[in-house]
Amino acid sequence: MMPDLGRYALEVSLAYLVSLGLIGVLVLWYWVRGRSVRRQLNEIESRRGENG
Amino acid sequence: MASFWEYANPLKFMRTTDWLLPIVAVAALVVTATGLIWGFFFTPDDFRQGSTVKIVFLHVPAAMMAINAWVMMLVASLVWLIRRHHVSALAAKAAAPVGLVMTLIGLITGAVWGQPMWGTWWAWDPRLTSFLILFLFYLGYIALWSAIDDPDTGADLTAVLCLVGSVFAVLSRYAANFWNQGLHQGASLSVAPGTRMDWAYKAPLYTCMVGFGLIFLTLVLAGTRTEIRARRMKALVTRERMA
Amino acid sequence: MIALLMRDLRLAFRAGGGFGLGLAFFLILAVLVPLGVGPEPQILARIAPGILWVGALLACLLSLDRIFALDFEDGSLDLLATAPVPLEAAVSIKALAHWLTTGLPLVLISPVLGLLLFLPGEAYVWLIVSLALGTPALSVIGTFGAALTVGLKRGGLLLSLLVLPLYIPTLVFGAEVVSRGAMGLAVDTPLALLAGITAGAVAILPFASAHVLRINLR
Amino acid sequence: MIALLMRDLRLAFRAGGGFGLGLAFFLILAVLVPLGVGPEPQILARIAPGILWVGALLACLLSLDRIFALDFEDGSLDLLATAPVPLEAAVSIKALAHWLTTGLPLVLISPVLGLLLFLPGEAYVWLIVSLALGTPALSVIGTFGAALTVGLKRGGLLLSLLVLPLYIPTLVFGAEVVSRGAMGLAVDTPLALLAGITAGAVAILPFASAHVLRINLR
Amino acid sequence: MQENDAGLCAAGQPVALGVTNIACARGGLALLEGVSFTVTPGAALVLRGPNGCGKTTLLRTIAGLQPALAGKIDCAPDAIAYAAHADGIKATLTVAENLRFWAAIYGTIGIDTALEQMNLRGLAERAAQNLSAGQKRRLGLARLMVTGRPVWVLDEPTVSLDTASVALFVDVVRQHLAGGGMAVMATHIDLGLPEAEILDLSRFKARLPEPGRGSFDEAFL
Amino acid sequence: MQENDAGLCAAGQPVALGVTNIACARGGLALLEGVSFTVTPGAALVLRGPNGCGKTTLLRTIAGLQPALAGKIDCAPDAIAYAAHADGIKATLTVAENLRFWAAIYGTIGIDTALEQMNLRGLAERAAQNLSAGQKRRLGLARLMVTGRPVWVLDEPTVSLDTASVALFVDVVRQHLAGGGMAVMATHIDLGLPEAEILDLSRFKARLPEPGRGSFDEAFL
Ligand code: HEM
Ligand SMILES: Nc1ncnc2c1ncn2[C@@H]1O[C@H](COP(=O)(O)OP(=O)(O)OP(=O)(O)O)[C@@H](O)[C@H]1O
Ligand SMILES: Nc1ncnc2c1ncn2[C@@H]1O[C@H](COP(=O)(O)OP(=O)(O)OP(=O)(O)O)[C@@H](O)[C@H]1O
Ligand SMILES: [Mg+2]
Ligand SMILES: [Mg+2]
Repeated sequence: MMPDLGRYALEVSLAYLVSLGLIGVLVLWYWVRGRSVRRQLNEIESRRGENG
Repeated sequence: MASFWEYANPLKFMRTTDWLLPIVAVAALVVTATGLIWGFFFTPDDFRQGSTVKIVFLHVPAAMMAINAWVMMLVASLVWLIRRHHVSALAAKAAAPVGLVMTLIGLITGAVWGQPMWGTWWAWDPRLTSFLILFLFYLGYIALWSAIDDPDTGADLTAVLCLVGSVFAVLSRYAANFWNQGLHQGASLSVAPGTRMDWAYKAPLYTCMVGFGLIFLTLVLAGTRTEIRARRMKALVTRERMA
Repeated sequence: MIALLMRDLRLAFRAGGGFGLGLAFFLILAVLVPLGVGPEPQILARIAPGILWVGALLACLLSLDRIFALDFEDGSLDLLATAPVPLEAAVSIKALAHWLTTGLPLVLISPVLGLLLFLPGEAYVWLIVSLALGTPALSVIGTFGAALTVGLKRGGLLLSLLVLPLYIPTLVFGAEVVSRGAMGLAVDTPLALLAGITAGAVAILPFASAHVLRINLR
Repeated sequence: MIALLMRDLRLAFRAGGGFGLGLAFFLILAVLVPLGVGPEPQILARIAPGILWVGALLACLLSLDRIFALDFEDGSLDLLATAPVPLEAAVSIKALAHWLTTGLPLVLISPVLGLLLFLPGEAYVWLIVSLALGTPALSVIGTFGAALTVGLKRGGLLLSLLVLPLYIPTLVFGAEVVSRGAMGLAVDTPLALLAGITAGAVAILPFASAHVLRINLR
Repeated sequence: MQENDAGLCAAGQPVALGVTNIACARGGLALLEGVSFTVTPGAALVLRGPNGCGKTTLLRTIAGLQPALAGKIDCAPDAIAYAAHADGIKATLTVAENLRFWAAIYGTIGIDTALEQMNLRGLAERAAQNLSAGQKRRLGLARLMVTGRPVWVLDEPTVSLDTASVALFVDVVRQHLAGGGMAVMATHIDLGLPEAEILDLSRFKARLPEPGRGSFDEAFL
Repeated sequence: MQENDAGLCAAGQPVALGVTNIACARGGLALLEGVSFTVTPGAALVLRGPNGCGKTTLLRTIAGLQPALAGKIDCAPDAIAYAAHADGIKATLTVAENLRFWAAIYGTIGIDTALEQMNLRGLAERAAQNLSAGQKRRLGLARLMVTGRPVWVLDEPTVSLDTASVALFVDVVRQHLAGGGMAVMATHIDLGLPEAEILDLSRFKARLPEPGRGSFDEAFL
């Protein structure tokens, strides 16, 4: 399946790996931060709900 | 038809993105994956560049999005300064890290591509130089946001910085042009219709460009939602303290 | 207005006020570079225009945080903002004071440093002209950066990060004037562009600076 | 002691604390120099070791005034001097915190900047080694300078002036290691000298710093 | 230069300071609301309230340094002289130079009366960094007298002053009032200025605003 | 780390603070001379005197931050906790972090009592830069309680505090004294601490030194 990248195999695969890695990290970071903020907000809102 | 400005209301924005975000996210995933797989596995090697031509499917979309992200931030900043819609300020804030990473990808893929093509990782070519400067602008913009506590002050200051910075970024581009015409591909390999690039490359390239645009959109929407929540949380905590 | 200018100058000249230190920094940089790079005259001559411009820029940069930070800390800035002086004017005066105490001395001393770096003879006049034309822009742009970061504790390095990219066009054209001068080429295009940047910055940036300053004081 | 280290690190990482900005400065310098000097790779490669070392030195220098000035202004330094921590130890800890937040990141990012300046391939390892060996000396010497100038209002530039001459041996040997490395020559002599300077500075200077600090507080 | 306005104002017909139903916030948090008062020429108002109740914030709002959340302030902004917790003194300038600078900025001339009245004559040529805490404060107060402005807005003016200096200060305020001036002061101690009206700010503590009442973060709630 | 000394000192046998015939100078100028007093465990001393008479200078001398011109101070230097005009608070750290740092430096542990007693519990997680002037001061005073040291040397501790907070502070001082501690305080206001002895420093104003009486510039006279 893997195409033959010839003598530039290293460069091309490096480019793909690094780019996808960076995008992955970015997405992960947005995801994690989004989740933690959402959790904290829910906590506060439920606390507010209890108090009235 | 409701006014576009309605989406500047956080509540309305949240409600709309509630259903919109998953759709965009899935679309981004599908389109990008299609484009990249197509580009990586099913395009022929170029007769001169060999397999390195496949880097174009990452490099060009990332470079485009890096610039577009800054333009989007500029527009959002203007909207904030003129109409003071909170969502636009937060959207600009959410876009900056995406732009930064896109710039970084452009730089890295360019460098990796440069090694086989030009025999050097880096050259002080005008386009590359101005791209590096763009990277610095992103860094400064993000650093300023994170240095300021009060959200409205932060929005105001970063918006002005974005405006002034845009002017100087354009100036820098012209300044760098001054040296030489550089090694970098000009519009000759342009993806604009009617030029030499073969459709075998153009089709997956267009797909990737759409995909990267969708990734950007997804992340900005998600980031803006997070920022809105964070802002709301701050307001609630403050309020709790008052009570 | 004149009172403000005089005060800023007087503060700069007083002990610890920092006048002449920008100069000293410039000097030291011109000494360090040959120490780091090595003593070959032809290399030094080749890089002299660039290094001198970069040095001038850094010397300016280092004194930027004085423009507002001290006034902010001791409360003078609040008082100035409520005084009968338009903030735009106060900001311009402060930029002017900065230029007089930093930029101008750099212009005057630059030929000496050119000597240290074996700058070719034809380039001296262009070095002076380009610095004289360009350093006002550095002061005005720097004032904007200082106004942006004034509320932040020790925003010094953040200030560098924000301001340096803004300095790039000035640097490129300035250094270009000198190196073209050194090679005996025509310098009018970069010189005109440099003058344009300075004029534009002086005309527009004070408004932006006053605006962000007001936001920061609020 | 650990509390002091942790506090300093925490302050550096907090918003506005300035962590990473020394890094940014280093990066920006590596961008400015080619912009000023021009894009020719062979020239840049020739001056890269020197410029990188000068850049690291300046990035260190610019963050020196944080070491004591903030603590002095808000009175913490008086309180620390009366606290049950030997001032010599407190000074060493502060130098360590400075190195961890400034020197270490510089060491780690330097290869990337080497790329921008076309540093020859053989020199990378020596760049990292020399910076790793040399930057602690920069922090310790800088702490001494910061202690000397602590009472002075915005002693920042005076500090630069005092410290730069003290930095010269470190710079010369450090840059020498890298340029010899780039040319494939033996590097052991300058490397040993560099290590010697660092060891000596770390062993002796904290006492001097604590002494001048006591004088400045009085 | 605008000294004429200020000069006129001080000499001629200073308008009263009217504050109507003002609300103010710090750090996105509403602190006070519904504060109203009027100070007529010749009158002084003392603001009181526990630490952190928002005195400084209110005074900054009146001085025009930050926008009010709601309500309105009737006073030409160039009628107000503001003195904050920080004195705005340049450590390396002498006492006289410090004062002369502010006099020039406000377009007034004499610094002699100010020096005399705040008992700074003997210190006039001393660099401000060599003053004690109380002497610095006296210099800060002397600055008010060279502004020539009718409305003094003072934040804890007597901090670190000894009894004699407080009396000196009260005299100066009395004289200012007698000349048709006005003063709004926040303080924790008893000034010995019985004619001043006292406003306790703890009554105006902001409650949780009902929805729709425009605080900064309103849009997010 | 020397926490043991301090700990012992606080718990066990604190020596009295004795000051004998001390003279102190600032900026090369002798300010006070012949100051003598003793503070025994459980006692407090209030220093009074007009602005600029040298209170701050004397307290810094006692705290060991500057040398005395003449005379001697009997007290282990590590028995003293000093609080100056400036609070030594880090603006970007929270209240609890600030306190915890000082507790660690002095090798004590609990910051809870200090928070409780200076009424800072509700502010514990607030960044110090967002405190009002009086709240900051309370934090500065809370620091004293985590030093665990027997002799408190305080320079105008109640500046910017409201009446309630002053009372709080006086309570804390009383408690410290009851535990065998000592306090020397400079202040201009009446603290409401009647049991404290009062020393007026204006009596000790330095005369021009006769030749041979060792001021800094002696060699030049
Ligand atoms: C670090 C190095 C590089 C950087 C920072 C960089 C940056 C950029 C930028 C900013 C664009 C413009 C995108 C747009 O106009 O929307 C671009 C486009 C492009 N780059 Fe690069 N580039 C680098 C290296 C390279 C190399 C080595 C090659 C190939 C040999 C290359 C080939 C291209 C191509 C073919 C385009 C599309 C040009 C067009 O159609 O306008 N780049 N790059
Ligand atoms: N960024 C912020 N976020 C939340 N609360 C804040 C912020 N900044 C200040 N505060 C709070 O707002 C209030 C500010 O009050 P202000 O400084 O006006 O008080 P004050 O009445 O002048 O008090 P003092 O008498 O102590 O000077 C304080 O309670 C403070 O804790
Ligand atoms: N460098 C100097 N040269 C001459 N005199 C000085 C110098 N520094 C300080 N002084 C004087 O020494 C005295 C210092 O007093 P100190 O600060 O100890 O006063 P204090 O009693 O604490 O006053 P306050 O109640 O105002 O705080 C002041 O009169 C001041 O003017
Ligand atoms: Mg206050
Ligand atoms: Mg005092």
